[in-house]
Amino acid sequence: MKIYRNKNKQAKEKSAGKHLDKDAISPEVDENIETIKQRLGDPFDFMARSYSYGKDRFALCYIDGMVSKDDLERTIVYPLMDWLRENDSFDTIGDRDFRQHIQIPTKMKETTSLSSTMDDLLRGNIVLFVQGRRQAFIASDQEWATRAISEPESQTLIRGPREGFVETLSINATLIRRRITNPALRFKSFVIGKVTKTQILVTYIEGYVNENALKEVINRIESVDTLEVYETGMLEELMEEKGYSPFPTIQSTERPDVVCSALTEGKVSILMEGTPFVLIAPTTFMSFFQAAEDYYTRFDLSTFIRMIRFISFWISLALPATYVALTTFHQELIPTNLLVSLAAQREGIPFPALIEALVMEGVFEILREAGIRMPRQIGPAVSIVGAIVIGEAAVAAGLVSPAIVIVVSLTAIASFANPYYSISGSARLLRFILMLFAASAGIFGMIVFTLALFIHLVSLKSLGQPFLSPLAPLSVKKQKDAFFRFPLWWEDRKKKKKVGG
Amino acid sequence: MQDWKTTMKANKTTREKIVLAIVWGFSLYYIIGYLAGIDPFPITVWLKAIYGPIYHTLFGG
Amino acid sequence: MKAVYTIFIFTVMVFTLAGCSGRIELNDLLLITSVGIDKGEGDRVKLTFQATNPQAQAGGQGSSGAGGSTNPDYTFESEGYSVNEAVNNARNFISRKLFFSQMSMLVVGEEMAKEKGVKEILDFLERHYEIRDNYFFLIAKDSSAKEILSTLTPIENNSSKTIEKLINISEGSVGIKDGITLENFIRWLYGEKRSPVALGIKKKEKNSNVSNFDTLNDIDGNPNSIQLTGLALFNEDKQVDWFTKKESSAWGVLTGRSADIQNFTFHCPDGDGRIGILLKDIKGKAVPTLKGNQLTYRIKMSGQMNLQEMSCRLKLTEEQGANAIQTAVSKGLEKQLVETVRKAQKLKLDFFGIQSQLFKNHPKSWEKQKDNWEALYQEMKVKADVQVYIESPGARLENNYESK
Amino acid sequence: MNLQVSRFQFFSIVLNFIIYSSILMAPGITVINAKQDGWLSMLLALGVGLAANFLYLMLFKKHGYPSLFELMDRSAGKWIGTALNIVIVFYALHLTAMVVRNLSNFMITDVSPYSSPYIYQILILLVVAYTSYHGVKNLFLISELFTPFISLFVIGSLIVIIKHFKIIELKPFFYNPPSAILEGAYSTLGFPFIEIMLAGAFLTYVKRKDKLVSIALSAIAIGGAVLVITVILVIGNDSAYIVARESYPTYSVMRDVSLTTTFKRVEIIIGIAWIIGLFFKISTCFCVAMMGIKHLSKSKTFRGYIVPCAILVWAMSNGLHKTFIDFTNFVSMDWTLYWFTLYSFVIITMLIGLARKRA
Repeated sequence: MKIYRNKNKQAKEKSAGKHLDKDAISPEVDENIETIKQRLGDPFDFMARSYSYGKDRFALCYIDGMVSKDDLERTIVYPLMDWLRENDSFDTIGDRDFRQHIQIPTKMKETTSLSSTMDDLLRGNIVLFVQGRRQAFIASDQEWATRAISEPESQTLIRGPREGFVETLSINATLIRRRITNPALRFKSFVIGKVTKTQILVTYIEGYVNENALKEVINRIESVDTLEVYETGMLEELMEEKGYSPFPTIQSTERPDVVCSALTEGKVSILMEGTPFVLIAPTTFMSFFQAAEDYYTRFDLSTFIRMIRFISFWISLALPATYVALTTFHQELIPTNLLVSLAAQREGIPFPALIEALVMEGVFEILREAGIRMPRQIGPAVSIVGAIVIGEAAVAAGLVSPAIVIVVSLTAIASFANPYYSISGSARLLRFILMLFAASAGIFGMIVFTLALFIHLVSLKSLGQPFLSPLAPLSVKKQKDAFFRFPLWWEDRKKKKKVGG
Repeated sequence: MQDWKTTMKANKTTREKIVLAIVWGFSLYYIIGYLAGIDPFPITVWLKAIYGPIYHTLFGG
Repeated sequence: MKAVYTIFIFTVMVFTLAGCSGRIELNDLLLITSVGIDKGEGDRVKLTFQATNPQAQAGGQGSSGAGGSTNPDYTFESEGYSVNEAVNNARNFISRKLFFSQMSMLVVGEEMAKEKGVKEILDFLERHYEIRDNYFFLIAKDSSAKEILSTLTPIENNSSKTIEKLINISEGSVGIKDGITLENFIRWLYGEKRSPVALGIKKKEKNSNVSNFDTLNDIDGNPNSIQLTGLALFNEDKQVDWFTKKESSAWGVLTGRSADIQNFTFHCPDGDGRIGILLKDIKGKAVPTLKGNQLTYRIKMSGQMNLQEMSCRLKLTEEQGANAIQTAVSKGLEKQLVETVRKAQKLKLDFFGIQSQLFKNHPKSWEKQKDNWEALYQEMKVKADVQVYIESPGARLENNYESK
Repeated sequence: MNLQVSRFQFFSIVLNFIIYSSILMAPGITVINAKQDGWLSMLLALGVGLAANFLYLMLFKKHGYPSLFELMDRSAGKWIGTALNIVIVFYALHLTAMVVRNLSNFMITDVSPYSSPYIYQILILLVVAYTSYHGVKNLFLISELFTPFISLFVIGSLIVIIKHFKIIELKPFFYNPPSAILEGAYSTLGFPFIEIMLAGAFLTYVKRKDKLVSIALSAIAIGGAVLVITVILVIGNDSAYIVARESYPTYSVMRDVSLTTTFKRVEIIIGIAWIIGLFFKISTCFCVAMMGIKHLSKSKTFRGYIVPCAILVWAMSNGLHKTFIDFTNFVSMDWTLYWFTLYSFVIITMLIGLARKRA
């Protein structure tokens, strides 16, 4: 990676000197094509077709596979040929006529810079060079193989739209446009990544957006200095506050409806070419527990389910630690009958409870990772082995007690009960640290860790907005959508100007 | 607006240095005394000597 | 950033140096479910620990297989000149750490309670951090604590669990709510200057030897049973006498610790039939009043009853019949209460907290008469007024013995 | 660091400070002297404490809510002011050390006696250092966040013990001589009610200053009321005699509660609430000390002083008292007078400052 970067730098420095005069477009069509070919290193998929009519020539350049070839002839070549047939020569016509005529195909722009021509070419546009002209005409007719819009796999629901974002930026923008048909919806385009030159869109609703957050987002995007981005996850990491935190301070989603709801709340979202995951910022801790479906089902049920999510987050964070603390420090807190059966289960187990818990949690994490990475065909094999290893065999062999199996599986189930994968990842990570604290000072250690965790959380900021927002600093007004989901008719969900976050 | 990724580090003034030295000095003096098993700053004894008699005159016993 | 590293280094230090102190694994613990204390040889005390046998409790799961073939519990004996010493001696032959938190009762042998008193036991148990003060305090009647604890009882297999359930669930015929805990005992003895009482427990058949697991295969459950008896009465910390079961339940009614539901049986007002009732919600006051030199104990109670059985010649369908039963029951109860107080007076011991009630309600007049307590108590008049109403005659109104 | 604190955050800090200082010990301390009239002592202490704090806060208001340390400098002149500030810083550190000791005492007497007290002291000091490293603002934020939860814990605990409450245990009312009641009140007066004057250091940072006096006083009053109720309930549950025997009577009372046969270990709830509450108290005192040192050194941040002070607090918490008994006796006999001295000094200084202002 490093070598590559250095090489790149050298190459850039070398070419920098000659850059200015080379950027001009030559009136000779073939010369232009040659230059581009040379600069791109004569790629196999670079297509250049020249057409002559008498001494008039024009040429189309495009990258194979990024352009709709069917339309190419119909929209650009035929009209131009027709026109030439009628008018003899390009020379005889005024500029205006030419441009009007050439509007026939899809949207078109013109440029005099060769390098921007090349950028457009690489983004899947068609470049038209005309003999004797120092401009290039760029028609955008991108079409390449994309995934069809399908149900998002990371955030599924029972009731609600089934559409998810895809890897194509323009389609994603359309998905948002279709939900918010408001002239105030804004898309601001940026290009980041020195090498990848990835296009991103900052989306917000003018007049509703939290201006500070917007300013902050743009400021941070502009100051991102990186060579490559392929996924919003990378951008997220580059944009977050400094300092180390296991918690994500920028939310990501695959669902257009979630993005739209965030936009109306005054938040900013960032779309990127090549990934279905869209960033939402600023975000709060609470919003990681709010699924889109909460607003599509009845409020009482949603509130209940939201409570379940909070509880399961806590379980997935603290249950193994609680088990360790209770069984090794605070046996007096366990009811007698339970203690007797726990003690009976622990008979003959060679490991201390901490090691037992750590090993089993570790095994589970391995299984989970294997389950995600493995080829689909091996799936049943892994699940059988996993079930036998952490379920039956380990207990029967007397390696671990049945109680810890229950604890681990409850933890595992609880960690899946969250609409956002990123926040349950935090719980996964912190669980192990919490277990160490529990094993060194019992419940006291857990309390100390929890305090430290919350101090960290209250000091976290998401784009300058407090991360634990409706709770600390406390805002009674915003409580209606924090722990509870109050009925929508209680008060119109007024999206005030400064709500974001 | 650029400060979200930079840390501010100011140089210490003389006054700060003196206070810091006193704080560290007292802290180390106390902890070494404590670890060595002597009471390096017997504030409890002094306070008892001062307030004990007052308490007993107030409430007897 | 420097501070972050400092914190990190400190954390590592904490985990490595001081960490894990006070930690103990479950399989290093021996759960003590009850402790028995008897008089040992000479000056010594003999402690009996009943501990769960974790291997057996696994019940079906694990290698031991059939859950009925091993003892659910073990008892250990250990002697010493003080309780602490005896516990320490036990550490010499018990391989695990004795764990007292889950202890549910303390049983003291009658001999010990009568001759040596329980004072020195109490201090150890109270000071011990693991031991809660709210476990039951029992005196083993006519036997040693060891005998009670090493009895394999039917149904529960385990004497301490049996006793716990006897007190909590079936409440026995003694009918005392929540039993009597050590904390109650201490409070009465030291806090209120009241003569304490403790629950009594005894074997159903005195001479049966049932500490072998095989006896549980005998269908005859009686020989291994243990049963609640009347309360043990203490003077200071030494046991002096026993209440009968009737007196015990009267004590419960008088001190407001009576169970919600109690069974009573009384004689018919005329003839030799019997009335069996279920007494519910007996509530009221037993208040001592002091007028000059005359102490009066006024008992005013009211309650509901359900008729359980009746073999009197009374017609329940008529009002007189119902009234007659009510009076009979009320009078019977009154008599029972009065007799109980009389017995206490005879023993010159105040089991009802009369002194502390006097002090709390009439501190001034009590101050004057305090030194004269013994005489006052001897002369105390007892006035009982009990009203019991029939709530339900049971599922049947008429009875088989009605005089036609 | 532009510190701004909302009124509710200030309220929550004061409330936590008052309640958790002595919710576990208050019944024991008052009952030793005042027997079943312990609650009366508590009430008296609350009354006196409210009056004392009213005076203190009014003087603050008259001065226009400056920072405590600046106020000392301004009122008593540079030299005496600096001396007074050093004394205040020492008081704060001393209090921190005492509370840390109290916490570890509790852990090793009632929770796990085989463990070393050091681990509890070091762990709590680590988290306190971490808090102060993140700044006072976050202390207030986390207090705001946790207050509802731990308040629920306390209320729940109190409700649980109501069931066995017997009024007769409180009788005879007003039986004990006034001197005994006064003595009981004396012990708890310093304990939370005069110590709370340290929170005055934060007054200047509260965003909206109107009604600030009444907010602070109501926090003290509510906290005190909770303590009075606790004392009443605990005595009514366990009788004065048993309460006086215990080191942490509230915890013991909770220990004996069983809601149902399986759920009988409810004391952990009050234990957790208490540990979290004490964390707030320790952090508050520690931050006040830090702010004092920051003022003395005129630096922008106090981060450099956290580590030495934390080490000092740890050593002090172990070094000040050799034994548990010494600690308890000192707290019940000398502590209030000790704090009253500081209180009088500060009040006198503030009065002098007022007089100077007028002149």
